[in-house]
Parts: sequence; C-alpha cells; structure tokens
Amino acid sequence: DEHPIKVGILHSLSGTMAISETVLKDTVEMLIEQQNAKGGVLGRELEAVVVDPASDWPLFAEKARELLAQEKVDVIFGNWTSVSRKSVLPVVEELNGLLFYPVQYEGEESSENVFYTGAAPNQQAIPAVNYLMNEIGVERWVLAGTDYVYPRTTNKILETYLMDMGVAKEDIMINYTPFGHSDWQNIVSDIKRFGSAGKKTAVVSTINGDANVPFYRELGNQGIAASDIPVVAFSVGEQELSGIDTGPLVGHLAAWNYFMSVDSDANYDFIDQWIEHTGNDEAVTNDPMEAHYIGFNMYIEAVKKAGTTDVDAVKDAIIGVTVPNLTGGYAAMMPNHHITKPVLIGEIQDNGQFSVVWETPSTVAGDAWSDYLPGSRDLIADWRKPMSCGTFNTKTGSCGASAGEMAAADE
Amino acid sequence: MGILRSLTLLLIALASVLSLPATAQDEDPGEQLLFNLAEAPASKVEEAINAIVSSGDERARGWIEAYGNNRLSRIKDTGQVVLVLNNRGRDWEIANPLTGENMGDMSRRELDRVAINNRIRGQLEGILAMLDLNAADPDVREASAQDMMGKVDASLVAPLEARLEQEGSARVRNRIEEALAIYRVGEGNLEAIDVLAGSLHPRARAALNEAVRGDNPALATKAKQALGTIEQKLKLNRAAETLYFGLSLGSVLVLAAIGLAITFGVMGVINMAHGELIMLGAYTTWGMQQLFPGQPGLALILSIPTGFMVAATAGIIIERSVIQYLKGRPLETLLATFGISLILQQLVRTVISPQNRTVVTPEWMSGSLVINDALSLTLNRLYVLAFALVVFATLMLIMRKTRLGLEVRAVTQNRNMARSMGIRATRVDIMTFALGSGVAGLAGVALSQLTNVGPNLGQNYIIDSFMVVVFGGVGNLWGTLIAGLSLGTINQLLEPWAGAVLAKIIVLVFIILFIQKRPKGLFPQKGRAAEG
Amino acid sequence: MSMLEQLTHRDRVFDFLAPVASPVDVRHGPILYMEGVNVSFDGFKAINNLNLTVDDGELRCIIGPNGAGKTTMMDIITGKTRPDTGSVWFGSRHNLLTKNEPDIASLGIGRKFQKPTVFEALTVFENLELAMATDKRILPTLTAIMKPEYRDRIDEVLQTIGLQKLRDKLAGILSHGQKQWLEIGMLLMQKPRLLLVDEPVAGMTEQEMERTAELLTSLAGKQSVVVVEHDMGFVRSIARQVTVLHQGSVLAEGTMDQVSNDPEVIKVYLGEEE
Amino acid sequence: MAISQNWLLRPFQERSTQIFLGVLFAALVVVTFLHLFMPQDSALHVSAYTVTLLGKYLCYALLAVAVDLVWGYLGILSLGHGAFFALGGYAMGMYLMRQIGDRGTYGDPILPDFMVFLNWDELPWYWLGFDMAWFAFIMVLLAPGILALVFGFLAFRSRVTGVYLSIITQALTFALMLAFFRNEMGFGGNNGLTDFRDILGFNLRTDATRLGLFIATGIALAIGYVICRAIVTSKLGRVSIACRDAEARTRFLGYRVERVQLFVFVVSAMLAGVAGALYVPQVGIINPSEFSPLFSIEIVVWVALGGRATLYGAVIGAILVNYAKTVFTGVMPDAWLFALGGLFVLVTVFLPKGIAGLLQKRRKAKTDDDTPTGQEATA
Amino acid sequence: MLKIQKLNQYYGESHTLWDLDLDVPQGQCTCVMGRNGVGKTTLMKCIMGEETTKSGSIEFAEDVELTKKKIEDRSRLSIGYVPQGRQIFPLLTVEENLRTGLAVRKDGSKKIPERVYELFPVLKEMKNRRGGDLSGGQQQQLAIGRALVIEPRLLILDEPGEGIQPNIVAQIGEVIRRLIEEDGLTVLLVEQKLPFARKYADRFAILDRGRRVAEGGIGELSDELIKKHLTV
Ligand SMILES: Nc1ncnc2c1ncn2[C@@H]1O[C@H](COP(=O)(O)OP(=O)(O)OP(=O)(O)O)[C@@H](O)[C@H]1O
Ligand SMILES: Nc1ncnc2c1ncn2[C@@H]1O[C@H](COP(=O)(O)OP(=O)(O)OP(=O)(O)O)[C@@H](O)[C@H]1O
Ligand SMILES: NC(N)=O
Ligand SMILES: [Mg+2]
Ligand SMILES: [Mg+2]
Repeated sequence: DEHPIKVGILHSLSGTMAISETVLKDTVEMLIEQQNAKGGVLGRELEAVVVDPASDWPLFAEKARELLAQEKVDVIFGNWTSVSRKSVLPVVEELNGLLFYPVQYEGEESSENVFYTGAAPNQQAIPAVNYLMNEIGVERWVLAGTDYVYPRTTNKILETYLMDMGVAKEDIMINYTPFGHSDWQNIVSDIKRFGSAGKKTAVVSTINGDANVPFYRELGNQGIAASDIPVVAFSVGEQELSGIDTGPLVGHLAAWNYFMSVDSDANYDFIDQWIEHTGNDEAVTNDPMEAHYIGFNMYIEAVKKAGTTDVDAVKDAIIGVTVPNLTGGYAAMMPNHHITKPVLIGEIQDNGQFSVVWETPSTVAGDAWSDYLPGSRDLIADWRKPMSCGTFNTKTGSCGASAGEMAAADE
Repeated sequence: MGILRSLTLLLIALASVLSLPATAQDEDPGEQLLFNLAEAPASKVEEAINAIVSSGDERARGWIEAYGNNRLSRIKDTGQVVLVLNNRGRDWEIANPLTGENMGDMSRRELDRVAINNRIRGQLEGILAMLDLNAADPDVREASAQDMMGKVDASLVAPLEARLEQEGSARVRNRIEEALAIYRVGEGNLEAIDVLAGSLHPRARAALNEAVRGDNPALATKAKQALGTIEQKLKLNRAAETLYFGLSLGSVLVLAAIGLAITFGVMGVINMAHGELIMLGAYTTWGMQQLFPGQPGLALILSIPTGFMVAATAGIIIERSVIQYLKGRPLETLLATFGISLILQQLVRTVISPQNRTVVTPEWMSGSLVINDALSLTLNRLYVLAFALVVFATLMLIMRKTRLGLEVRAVTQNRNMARSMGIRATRVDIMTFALGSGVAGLAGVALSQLTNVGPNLGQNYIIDSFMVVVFGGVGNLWGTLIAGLSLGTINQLLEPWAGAVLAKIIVLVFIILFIQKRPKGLFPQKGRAAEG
Repeated sequence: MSMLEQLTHRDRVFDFLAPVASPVDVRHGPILYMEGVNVSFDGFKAINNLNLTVDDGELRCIIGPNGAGKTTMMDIITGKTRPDTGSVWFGSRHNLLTKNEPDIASLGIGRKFQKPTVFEALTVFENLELAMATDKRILPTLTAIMKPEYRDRIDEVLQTIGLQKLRDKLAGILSHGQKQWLEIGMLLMQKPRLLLVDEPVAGMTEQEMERTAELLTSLAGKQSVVVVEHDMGFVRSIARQVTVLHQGSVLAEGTMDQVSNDPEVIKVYLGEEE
Repeated sequence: MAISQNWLLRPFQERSTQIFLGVLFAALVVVTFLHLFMPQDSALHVSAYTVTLLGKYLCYALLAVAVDLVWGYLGILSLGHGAFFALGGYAMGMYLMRQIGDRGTYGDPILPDFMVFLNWDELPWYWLGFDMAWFAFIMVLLAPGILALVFGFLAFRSRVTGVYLSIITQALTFALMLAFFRNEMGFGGNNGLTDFRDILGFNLRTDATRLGLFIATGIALAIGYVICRAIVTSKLGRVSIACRDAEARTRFLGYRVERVQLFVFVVSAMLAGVAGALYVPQVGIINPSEFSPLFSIEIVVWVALGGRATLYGAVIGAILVNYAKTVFTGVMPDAWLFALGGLFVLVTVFLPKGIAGLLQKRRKAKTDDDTPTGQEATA
Repeated sequence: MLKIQKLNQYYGESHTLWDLDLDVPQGQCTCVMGRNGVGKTTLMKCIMGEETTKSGSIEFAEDVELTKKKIEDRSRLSIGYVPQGRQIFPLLTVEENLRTGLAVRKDGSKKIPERVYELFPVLKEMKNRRGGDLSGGQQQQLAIGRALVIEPRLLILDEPGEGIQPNIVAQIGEVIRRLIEEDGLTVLLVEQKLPFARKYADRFAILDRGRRVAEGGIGELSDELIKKHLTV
C-alpha cells in the first residue's frame, strides 16, 4: 500500500482551549516528523491531518466525523476536555475509528475505540491524597474544583476515599467555581479560615486551566504559604506555570505522571527535540504531551505488530504493547485501554518547574471504573477477545448493556 | 527534635560565630558538610542539616537557603556539590558553594538535584526564622517571631524567653509572648489564655480551639470564653474584609467597563473588540517586562503610558479602517468589531503564543497591607482599586472639563448638526475612540496583575463590561462607577453563603430584575429628551 | 360618500363617528375635565393647578407662551405623563389617570404631536392603515384583512390630506409639512371622540392653513377638538373659545376678541402690535 | 395579482417566498437524490457526513430566522436567543437520553449515566415525562415559549428597550449557562447530554435517520420561514415595524406595544426551540455552551451579515458563516479566524445591508415593489 | 454673499432641485418661499453640505466654492444654520448646546456672548436644563441662539418662527433686522408666513417643484405670484 498513513489531529487551535491544546497538536506533528525521518512505518509515510474544533463541543463531533468519514484517517489524536471526548465518542464508535486521548480524566469510561493515555483517578488523585496524608500529615481537606464533571467525579471519589480513611465530614470542605473564575478573594479567605482550626490542612485542586493564575496569585497575596496550607493540583502543569509568576508558589504541589524536570535521558532528548521543533528555547513540555508521546509510539508499535493500519487489527494488537515512557520506565497498554503510569508528586520551584518529591514505587495501571463509586465498583473493562467488554460486571458476570448493543451492531 | 535542639545551640553560639573570620582554606569543612547533606538518605537529612547549622559556618545560611530553594545540585560525574545560580532553560549557571566562584554554565543533564521536600522545607523556614530573631531590623524580628507562633516547643522556650528579656520593641515582645503563650496553652497553662484572648492570629485561635477540644475542662472553658471574644472581633473584621473584596472586584469591573462607557456609552459603538483592547494593554505590560528584565516595577509603571498608547493606537486603526464607515449604523459596528475581536485574538495566538504569558508582580505590589492579624488587604488589589479610581477621575475630568467631552456628545447626538456648528466630527471620533480604547489598555495593564495574560483575556471581560455599563445607565460615567462597585460588592457578599457559581447567577438575575424596575439603568437619562 | 361630503350634513351621526368602544358618557357634562392638575420636573412646575373643561363637540383653541405647558397638558391627557396631583376625566365615566396610552387611545382620544412623528419605515398608506380604527388586539391584527371599504376610507383621507401621489412612498422621505399632513390624516383615521392637535399648521403655507382650518371646524360638533397653535391668524379663523395658558395655569379664557384684548395676554404672549 | 385575504396564505404569493421555498425544496430533493442514488465513490455523491452538516446549517438558519423576526421587524436585539435554542435542544436531549433506556454504561433503565455515577437515586421531577415523545416535543415548544413569555412579560411590561433589553437577554442566557453548568441541576453539567441512540425508534447512527432528520429540518425551516413571513406581511408585521421605530407613537394609536412584542418574541423563541431540538440529534450533543452569550452574539452576526429584516438574509447569513467555518477550520486550521473575522469586517464595510442588500439592489433594478426594509432602529 | 448657479440635487433617483439659481446679496435678508415639499429645506441642506449636489456651484463671499467643502469647514466660514425641526442636541444642557458653537468663533472666546441671552432671556433661565426637555418654542429659540453664538456672516434660517409665540416671532424678526443693519449680517430665510416675510425680508425667491420660479425685491411679491405658486 503506497498511501500514507493519515493521522488526524483533533485539538482546539482557537477558543478557550487553544491555550492547552495547541501544544498537543504540535507534539503530534513533531512525532510524525520524527517517525517519517525514521522511514515511517510499514514502509509508509505518515501524514498529519489537522483540523480546528475551536473549543466548540459539537464541532468536535463534526470534525471527528469529517476526519473519519471524509479524510479517512487511520487514527486520531485529540481532545482535552471530557465533554469534547464525550461528544466525539459516539462518532468514533459508529465509524469504528481510533482515538488516543492524552489527558487525565475522571474515568468511568472505557470505549473499544478510545485509548486513554492520560491518568485515571487512581493514577493521580488517590496517590496524591495518600502522599499528603502519610508524608505531610494532612488531616483537613479542601477539595476545590471547577464545576464540571472531572472535578466533580474526582472529588466524589476522593470524598468517599477520605471518609473510608476515617476523615470526618467536617474536615472536608468542597468548593466549586465556574470556568475561568478570576476572583478568588473570598474562597482563599475561606480556605485560610478553614485551615486555622489547628489541624494540618491541604487543598486538593481540580481547578481548571485559566482559573489557576488568579487563584495562586490570591494565595500568594493572602500569605498562604505552601508550608502552611499546601495545594496539590491535578490540572496545573508546566504549561500553566509558564503563565504564572511562580515566586509565591514555591512548594505547592502537583500530581502528574510526568514532569519536565524528570531526570532521564529519554526526557532530555524529548525536550531537546521539542525545543528544536518549536524553535523556542523556553518551550516547556508537560504531562499530556508525554501521554501523546506514549500513545503515538504505542500506535506505531501496534501497527507494526498487526502489519496493517486496519482498525480492528490495530485494536487487537495494541493491548499489551509496551513502550518506554519519558520518566525512565515503561508504559503498557492494558486490556481496559488505559495504560500503566508512574505517579509523581512535584513541588513548584521558582523556575516554573516541578521538583519531584515523591513517586510511586512502581507504575500503576489505570482503572476505568473507580473502586470508590458505588455504581462502578463492580465493573471492569477488558477489550481482549472473547470478553471484549467495556463494562463487565464482576458480580453478575455479564457485560453491561452498552457493550452488548455495540457487539450486536458490529455483527 | 533534633533540628530544634541544634537551634538552641545555634542561638547561643550566634553572637560569637557571627564575628568569626573565615576558617583556614586547605581543609574546608563546608565541603564535607554539603557532601553529607547531598548523600543523606531521607531519614538522615535532619542530621546533616543539624551539622551545617551548628557548624557555625557563616556560609551556612546561604547553603540552607539554596537548599530550600532547590538550588543545591551535584555534578553527576564528580559528585561535587554546586550552587545553581540560574536554573532556567537547559543549561544552568552554577557556582562553587564554598568560594562563591562562578563555574559557568552546565547542562542540566549533568546535574543532579539535592532532594528536598515540603516537610524539610517547613523546618528550614523555622531555622531561618530563628536566625532572624536576632536581626537588627525590628520588622524582621517581628516577622520571625510571628513565624514561630505555633512552632515553639520545649527546647525553644528558654531561648525565646532570653530573647524576650533583651527585646526592646513592644511589637516584637507581643509576638514572642503570643508565641510562648500558644505553647503554654498546649501545656495546660491557664494564664497563657489571657495573653491569647485578644489575639486575632489564626494560630492563636488554632491553639485555643485545640484547648477547647482537649480534656482539661478548666482550660476548655476559659479557652471557649476567649474564643468568644475573638469571634466577636473577627466578625467585624470579616465584614470589613468582605467589603474590601467587593470593592476590589468592583474596581476590576469598573476598570474593564470604563473604556466601554466611552466607546459604547458615549459614542454608541457596540465595540465587541473592547476585550481585546484590554488584552493588548495586558500584553504591553508583558512586553515591557521583557524589555526591562529584572525590573518588573519599573516596567509596570512604564506600561501605564505605553499600554494606553498601544491600545489607543489600535483603537485609532479600528476607527479609521472600519468604524468610520458605519456612522449612523450602530448595530453594524457589532458585526464588524466582532470580526476584529476574532482577528485580534488569533493574531496574538499566532504572533505571540496561544499560551498565557507570565507577568511578574513587583515586590511592592505583592503581599498584603496588614491591618491586624485577621484583616489584611492584598496589595495588588489595593493598587488596582486606587488605579481604577484615578482613571475614573481623570476620565471624568476630560469628559466634563474639556471641549472633547462636549463635542463628542454633540457629535453622537446629532452628527450633521454638530458639524454645522463647526465641530470637526472626524477628529472627535478618532480622539474619543482612541481615549476609550486607551483606557481599555489601562485596564489591561491593571488586570495583568490579577489574572491571566493570554489570548482569552478579553473574552472574559467583555460580557461583564457591557453588563456594568448598561446597568449603570448608558452614557453616564458615574453610573458605570457605581454599577461596577455595587455589582462587585453584591457578588462578594453573596459568595460566602451561595458559592461562586450561584452568587454569579443571583447577580445576573438581580440585574434582570433591577432593569425591570429601572428600565434605563441605575442613572437613567431622564425627561423628554431620553424618550426621543 | 366621501368624508368631506358627509361632514356637510351635520345633523346626522356618520358611521365614522360612531363610537368604537366604551362609549363616553357626556350626558352629565363635559367630555374632558381637568381639575387641580400639577406636574413638576425636578422641581420645575410645568403645570400648576390647572383646571380645564372641554365640552362635547367643542372646538377649543389653546394658546400661550412657549413653555406654558400646553404640550405637557396633552401629555397628561394621553397618559404619557403622570401628574403629581389632580384629576382628569374623559366624560363622566373614565378616569384617565388610571389608564395607559393604548387604553386612552382606544377610548377615543387621538393626538397629533408637535414634532410630527410618523412611521418612517412604512409607506404613507400603511401609516394610515395602522391608524385606522379597528380591533387592535394581537390576533385580530395578525389576521386582519384589507377590506375594500377600508381601502376606500384610506383613499378618502389621502385625498383630504393631499398625499395621494405619495401613497406608496416611505413616510421617511416626506418633507416636514407633508409629515404634518400625514399625522393629521392618521388622526382622522382614528376617528377619535376627542382630538388633541398640537401646532397643526407649523410649516404650512397660508392656503394649507386655510384648508386645515376648514377641516378642523368641520370636525367640530361631532368630535371635540383641542388645538394648540401659535399662529394667531389661524386661531382667529377657527376659534370660538380660546384658553390662554401661562406658567402652567389658565391665564385667561374667552372669545378670541376678549382674549386678544386682555392686557396680560398681550404682555406675556401677543406682544404690543399684532 | 390579488392579495390573499388569509394571512397564512399571503406569503405564498410573494415572489421572494416562492423563490425561497423553491430553492429550499430543490436543495432538499437534490441532496436526497445525490445521497441515495449516487454511488459512494462518485464525485457527486453527498455523504452522510455532508447531509448532517447541511442539516446543522438548516437548524442554524431557522434559528437565525427567529432572531431576525424579533431584531429585524420588532427592533429587539436579542443577545440571548441561544437560550431558547438550547432549551429546545435540552428538551429533545432529555427525550433522547430517556430513549437510551438500559443501554447506558451502567445499565440503569431509568437514570442517565451521569446521574448514576454522581449518585442520584432517582430521576428529578423535571425529567418525568420525557420518555414520551409527544411530551418531549411539546416541551420543545413550551420550555422556550414559557421562558420567553415570563421574561418578555416582565421586560416589555416595564418598557425595557434598546440596549437595556439586549443586555438583560444576555444576562438571561448567561445565568442559564452557569446554572446548566452546575451538576446539581441534573442536566449533566458541562458534559451535557450525549451518547444518544435512537429517536422515535429509528437508530440515530444510521444514514437513513440522518437523511430523515435533514429533511425534517428543511421542512421545519420552510414552515418557520412561512410563519415569520406571514407575521411580517400581516398588519401585525407593520405594527411591529411601527413599534420598532416609534414605540411611543404606536401606543398612542391604541396598540398594546408590549403585547405585540411579547407575541412576536414568544413565537420567535419557540422557533428557536424547534431549531435547537432538531440540532441536537444531528450533532449528537447538547451542553451548556449553547447558552453562552458569545454564541448568541454570533447568531446576531449571522443575521447582520445576511441582511437584517429580510428573513431570507438571515438564512443566507447563517448558512454562509457556518459553511465558511466548516471549510476554514478544515483547510486553514491555524488561520481561519482571520478569514472569518475578515469576512465580517468586509461585509459590514462594503455591504451595508448585508448580502440581502446586494440581492435587493439587483432586484430593485428590475422591479420597484419592495417591502420596506428597516431604517436604523435603536440598538 | 451667496451665489448659487445651476444647482441640481437628487434623493437617490428622484430629482429634487432643478438647475436652481439663487442670489443672496450681502447685507440683506432674502426669503425663500414655496409650498410644502418643493425643496426649500433641501436647498438649505445643500448649502450647508448636509446633502450632496449633483452639479452646479455655490459660491460664498465672492470667491469660496462651497460644494467641495466639508460641512464643518462651511460653518467655519461663519455660516450659521438654524435648521427646520430645530435639531438641538437633546441630551446636552441649554448652555452646552450654546457652547458647541464656540469652536468656530474667530476671537477664540470661551464665553457665550451676552447678546444671545439678551435676545432670548428664557435660555438663561433654562441654562441647566437639557435641550430635549424644553418646549418646542424654547427649542426653536435655542436653535437660533446657538447659530448666533458663532457670530455668523451668513445666517440661514429654515422657518424660524415655527412654533414660537407671536411676540417672540416678532422679536426674532426685529433681531434679524438689527443684525443686518448693525452687523452687516446676511440672512437667508425660508418662510411660509407672508406677513412675516413681507415685514422683514428685503428680497424673495419662490420655489416650485425644485425650480426657482420667481425672484425679486419683496415689494414685487404680488398676489398673482402668490396665487400661482403658493396656493395648493
Ligand atoms: N421632562 C421634562 N423635564 C424638564 N422640564 C420639562 C420636561 N417636560 C417639559 N418641561 C418643561 O415644562 C415646560 C412646559 O413645556 P411644554 O412643552 O408643555 O410647553 P408648551 O406650552 O407646549 O410650549 P411650546 O409652545 O413652546 O411648545 C417647559 O418649560 C419645559 O422646559
Ligand atoms: N431623504 C429624502 N429622500 C428622498 N426624498 C426626500 C428626502 N427628503 C426630502 N425628500 C423629498 O424631497 C422633496 C423636497 O423636500 P424638502 O424637505 O426640501 O421640502 P420643503 O420645501 O422644505 O418642504 P416643507 O415646507 O414641508 O418643509 C419632498 O417632496 C420630499 O418628499
Ligand atoms: N479530562 C479533563 N481534564 O477534562
Ligand atoms: Mg408645545
Ligand atoms: Mg422644509
């Protein structure tokens, strides 16, 4: 086959999400370039097909359809927000596409056609809380998040988890703010008050993107130092920090599966390539970029293994594929379409980087269905034949309805 | 606790140590100390720090600070401990921690950071605070004593008491007494509660709270009483704080809206690109800070005129290229300026970056103005509040006292007639639009100190700005001021009990209902004239 | 029968004069009754204890210096301005102060504004159509059809106001005087019991003025007309009863001769030589 | 030609409506034909993707017509029409959610997935009834209709006009957006409603259903257009214009301006609701961003670009802008905003009356009978 | 002072002024008359530049060609304009309305000339009220006062007596005369009311359907002419 392999890139280049997603587009483009420099795969070139879904959720679905139905791409790398993924999901399922999703998310999903290379809650939130509890001795918790599904779900999981661990209800404060919230005076003041009850307090932040800068500014100005009330964030990476004056933030934390500061050769190489690709000496890398790096390499491996880009063949081949990650270890694609990841806790430094202060002893496999939510406790996903099920109920021993229907539709 | 014991030693040794000359060169003991620190496994770090602190080496403080700031690294090949002077980018500038001699740049790959974590950092801060307790500057001593609050343990009581003896400043004495009292309340000392009864400091309250929870009934009762009085005072402070939050949010709204009050309120141009003009002002600040690295304050001050000029120039270009063709078709300005706003946003994404830019807050704008332990006003917002008022007053003067104000109103009310009166309408248009745009630029300069500087900046403020202008009554600058401040205050009053989202919704519903009552805003144009 | 012809038979009640809705009860007194009306704007007393009655079928001229409150008085009658105190009755049944503009209009009070206001984006014909006395509720308006008799009536009025040629032109392009006529036409279409006419002849030539005078006098009798005008020639040609307003209250009332010889009136209004 | 006496039939006698309906139906037929009967690989084949895309454009066109009705003829610049569109969409979305039944991820026969994993125990009361198509379809009209009625009643009664009205419509949609973002509201928060399966028993993921929806949208647009045209050409339409240009004067003629405004506003809101309802099954998701004030402003921009107070201009504007968006985001993903923004600027500067103005000018050269187009009303 | 030759003007397709000639001699009051809609106001607008002309010339003060000039430059030549319909600035106060004219004054004065208040005392009384709130007649006085602020050489008045109480109308007439006689002002007046025209104008010109059909000293304004051109 002489046709190039078409790689769809479905990341917002305009609108509110452009701030996060443009670098992911550039990352995939860079990876494609590099792969082509290595001679492509199966002797075929790779070709990027870029579209701009413009941070508009229905447009994500439309563009996904355009990529799959019109452009006939072999695979899509894309999406950041969960809502955009939810919007695209029916389309990739209907048209039997492949989607690599690189961002940490709330879990509770496993699609036959989607590969989740970002963290599930058990690969980020739970370990972070464990760290705070065990290493820092936190007893009182503020769960602050932007009001949407990822923080809601994550906080739900954490609340259940914390209560299981014996934390009293009054020691948990939950607070939601709208997207792009910029006036944090009251909330920070509340946090300060909440933290003055004589117990070590920490903030677990699922605050999204743009709202973070004013949040941290306010923290700094109201004099909340990391040593008093540390904030551990799940959505603040190097990209976000590059827009913040990090001076007052030193010591606050983030939990990710990758930091740019990680001391590994693979990482240093990746950074060098990235800087060369962007032509910007100050360019930073971050966790979702690593996720794409992993996802991309997994895809390449799977295509090699399957010997074709045929979607079904790749889907089968990719489970079990293992590729190096950037932190010096390996990532494996699990049967539930999530991958294994190390969990790192980093402290913000004054240079806008994180220094790793703690990490899990080994990699953690992503859990599609949380063990801390009653509705999904008993569910697992396994896309290997013959089970091929995204919602297998271990109690009843049967596959959930949606998968059943999908299987029927496939016939 | 090891570290604190070493502190005691340190304090006693200090006076003499400070005057010691540098020790002999051949065998620098510092080298070993640093090596030990770098090599220490997590459990031995404390010991290593102890060793450094109690060594009496005058460079100790620098090392500890560097360690706390993640600036101690080792060269992978040689194991030598170095000081990282600049850790941005791929090549780091390093120096010899023993001699201070600059060792040039070294790739980050070659370096291995000496690990530190939050817990240790917290302890280091305690150490540094302790060191500061003897500083010459009473402010430093006070801050240090304040840091000690809640961190005092048995080993520190004696040195603190000793310090108390010598201390001349009443402020510092108070702090030290409070710090000691917190410790003593923990020990079950009833009198200590009297010391804390008037304190608004959160740590004092924390200590009292703990006493209430504790199993000493006498202590608990007394602590409860003390807490009661404190709560009373806190309430007042909290009210003042909320008011401040409200005015501060309000001033942001006013700043964002005031330029629009000119271009939209006075000229009648539905300027959807107003937000992007604000954005330009914010980017100017960023640009100025790039031009003057290391001098964020100077850059910020220079940004005020430049931000104005940049946005005003952009305004003039917009006026000349588009708006002038839309005279008498105000609604179509919406279409055109919407287009311009899209273009400007994407222009910034393409030319600068889709990511946010870092704008540094100068020293003098960081932190808070401390009124008391429970009430402090964040400085950046205080400056913005003042700035908003100054901008407002200036604008008011221009519109009221200069001919421009009169002419622009005449031109918008009846363009042809104004021209028949010899008013150069074109020039008036340009100047007014430039003024409104320039003020938007000023808003951007101010906002750069509060929020993201990025391509979406404008979008976040455009809706609010229109809301404020209209709520205040179109064409009335006072209205804009009052509307902004009151909407901000209402929002902040609601937030504590309704939450941020609901508070915002309630404010919007309030606006809707308010407009039912006063269909022409807060300060309506009255009389026949308004009915047309 | 053309309307003008109809008008020559004053002894009959003509169809276009037949009351539309809520008949006005004038058996026991005047058609318009204002008592003790006060209005002030930001402390400025525009209407000051004004008392005025207009009898059914009367043609009343109101004159008075600029700013005397003539237009404001009409604003009060038509519901545009709410007085601070006082009472205003239409017939003996309708308290106008409790009603809003459309209510008052449907009761049968029509008004021509001082500054001609017509619907500029509609044609002359459509302007008259909208003014026509019909059911003005939503659904009837939506389903309204242009009956031939309606068309005829509009054409008649067009004839009367001399704008036949401009029938299908947008009202926005009319000259000042043409707009004046159009507004008079709209008033005629409304078939009101009481017409309030604010400076109808401003900007008209002498001859047009005469036509207007004829028109207004012919309306009087069956309809009541209140005319405000500064052109003394015109006022003289139509007036029977003249009221002079000054500083918001009645300064003088009487026949034209009485009034124009009143020294006060001469002083504040007419000027020495007339 | 005798003008029909029936207000609903009147539009059919207008040349512009005849042309509009002719073009619309021709387009429906041609697209259907090309989709069904052209081989997949033919250059003339219209793919299911394109059919859905066109369907979406038609939904937007109907929405734009609704906005033009109130803006162009009544002078009410609604910056919140997205709210009515979204409400219609949510009503439909709720129906579609209920149609999923136990095929959802968690297999709960009643609760939608998002409720299951956020621990809702039962369906909130306002979700009741949405499993029935007739009820949902009535709500498609009623939800926006009632909101418009209540909101309009308050606003028009108090004589809120001009920019004040525009801004409170904006506040309305903004408030609704924030409310719908809240997960507590029970509408799926930011994720909204998605993963629909079938509508009226037809599988939404088949091409035939898509074509059906496309045709249904076309017909809805035709009906909506005719209704608007009928209103506009009726006496009520002229009263609307009167209200737009001289509200006070209209009152003195005895018209209850606020009722005229309310009537037209509610009709327009319902049309917007229908547009939203047809939009949702075709794009597959409804989320609070449809309530975003910027979306509502964008709708106004379509209308202005197409040409205000013409109705067909609104259709042209909506289709053109959205087509441009589709094309530009595909072929020039990095620079499409320049192109779109530039388009807006150029049209305003060079085509004062929008695209319809251009068409009118050419038409005017031929005939002279022209429905009056709007003068400048106040914003 | 003003010499108009072969002026043609169109509103879109419709030809409103036809080959119009008009002479306004210095130091006199010329009165333009004609039925409604014949183009009087249009002519004034052409002189002021509010409407563009198709062809013809308007010459001001012997040597300045007006047709090419911008509106504001025309007023800066000291042409005062009192338009039909008053056109005051409704939201400006009376004083502000007057002050708009100060920009043009040759002496650069920042004060409103006392003369204006003298002529129209009501304006002083209502100094701080918004223009739009004034009664119709007060607005008309304001419009005239405003035009006088610029100390015009040529004053264009479009039906200035409209809506003004009789004694003030007479007063305006007197003012016009006084300005002409004392200051050498030139006045171009549009007026429908014959007595007023006869009393205060020096010359007349009659317009009919956009053409000038008669012209002459005011004494020559015969009943025949009136009947022919001014009756309906
Ligand atoms: N809304 C208002 N605000 C302030 N003053 C007002 C308002 N409306 C009217 N006035 C004042 O009230 C007085 C009466 O005005 P009105 O228009 O009734 O006079 P008028 O008798 O009609 O005069 P004219 O003959 O000049 O038209 C005037 O002095 C006017 O300035
Ligand atoms: N903007 C316009 N567009 C088209 N036609 C217009 C416009 N303005 C005026 N006209 C027409 O031009 C003609 C002359 O109008 P103009 O206002 O000059 O009349 P006029 O002599 O001043 O009348 P009047 O005595 O009523 O003030 C009128 O027939 C009018 O309908
Ligand atoms: N998955 C997220 N972060 O939306
Ligand atoms: Mg009046
Ligand atoms: Mg005229």
